[in-house]
Amino acid sequence: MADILYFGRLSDVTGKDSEKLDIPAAITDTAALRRWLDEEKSADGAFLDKSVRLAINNEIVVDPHPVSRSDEIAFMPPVGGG
Amino acid sequence: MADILYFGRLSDVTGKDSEKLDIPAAITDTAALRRWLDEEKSADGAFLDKSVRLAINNEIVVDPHPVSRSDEIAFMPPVGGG
Amino acid sequence: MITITPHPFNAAEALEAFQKEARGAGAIVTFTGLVRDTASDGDVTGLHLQAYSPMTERGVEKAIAEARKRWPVTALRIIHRTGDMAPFDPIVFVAAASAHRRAAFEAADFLMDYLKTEAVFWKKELTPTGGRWIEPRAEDYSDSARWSQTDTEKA
Amino acid sequence: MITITPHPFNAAEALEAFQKEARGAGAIVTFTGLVRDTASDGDVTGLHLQAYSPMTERGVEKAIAEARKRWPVTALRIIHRTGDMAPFDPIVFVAAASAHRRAAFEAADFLMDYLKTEAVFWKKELTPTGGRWIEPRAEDYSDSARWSQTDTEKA
Repeated sequence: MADILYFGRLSDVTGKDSEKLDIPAAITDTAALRRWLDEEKSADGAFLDKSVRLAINNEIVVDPHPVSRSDEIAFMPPVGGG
Repeated sequence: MADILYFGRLSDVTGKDSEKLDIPAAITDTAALRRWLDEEKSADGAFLDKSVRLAINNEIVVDPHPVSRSDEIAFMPPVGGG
Repeated sequence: MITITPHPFNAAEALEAFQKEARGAGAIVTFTGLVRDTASDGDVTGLHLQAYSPMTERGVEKAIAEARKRWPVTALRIIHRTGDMAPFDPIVFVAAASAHRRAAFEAADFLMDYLKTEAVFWKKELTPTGGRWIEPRAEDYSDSARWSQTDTEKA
Repeated sequence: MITITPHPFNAAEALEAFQKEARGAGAIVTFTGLVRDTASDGDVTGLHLQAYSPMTERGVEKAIAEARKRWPVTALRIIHRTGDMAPFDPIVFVAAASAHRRAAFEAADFLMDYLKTEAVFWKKELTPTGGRWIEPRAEDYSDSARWSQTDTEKA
């Protein structure tokens, strides 16, 4: 199972901050993962938005990046604290 | 009697922060006052230094400015706090 | 030193402690960011802040190292809240100490620009009608760009 | 608000009080200036500070009015010591509050530049071999000149 984390507006879209998901074997990279999740969550493109970056195991990656079914995968809208 | 105030390095030159002085009747402006005090205090030019401004009754004045024998007269080297 | 915490903190206590840590410095600059009770479009009832550990901490550590490289600071301190906050609660505290004031001002300013635009946080303003995720303003990005412009000019 | 006082003050308490006064502001910047225990030429045993009332207060009031005119600050506070201080004692505390951070940073920075170069104070560093009157450094004057340059550029 992969740990999927939803930050910022994506936690509103999904109604949760994180979940464990069984990623289908056919999904092997981040670009495919975005498309799959956007459909699964009826997210209307929220997962496809280029301003949303992905981090795998706490490192930001550039699409398309390989995903494994045991990764921690975070969806990160534009950051900003303070 | 005039109230004479010595600030900054002039308080070291005179050994005091202020004093009441009977200014000679012949001293009618700030330029003459500087020369007279410099001599009185053996100040070796400290009162003549152009970086030392004068204030009369809490207002900065430009040499030569009339002085009266009942004024409060302050000798002000370059200022700076903080 | 960095603290990223879900617990409330007190800015005055933070300054008190920092002053001890920075003993001998001539200049201390602090920034405190607080939850406002109004936004451009109405009342704010609170703020919700997410971080992503340890990515958040790692980024802030790097920003602190960069500030130390750029300015002769003798101490730096960052406290940043996560979780739920009420209006008037402190969100962030940044302190910089140095012999002279310019370095302390610039290091604190630089760290705040980092925290506003690059630090790994997500911030939601809660309002009577729901809430709104706050992303950096154009002004935040241009403030932040000042520091890289300086690099280019110096290069 | 301005306090020019021969009595010790505590910067953390000043921030605590200012935070109450500035309630509703999103950003608070403070500057604390402290007596250092060393100077370029050796140990410092204390600091002696003279002011000239009411000229000193009048000047600081004008600087505060100028800061209010230039930036949308919601609260400003200046505390400045006079008399005799020991190493590590606070000399000056400046606080500025605003909705957003840039105004608070710039107003505090501006007020410190004023205090360093134009405010009517005289400052003597006491050393084991006597003492030395400290006049503004060239850097203080050039820092201070930044604000009038801005005027010219905007004009």
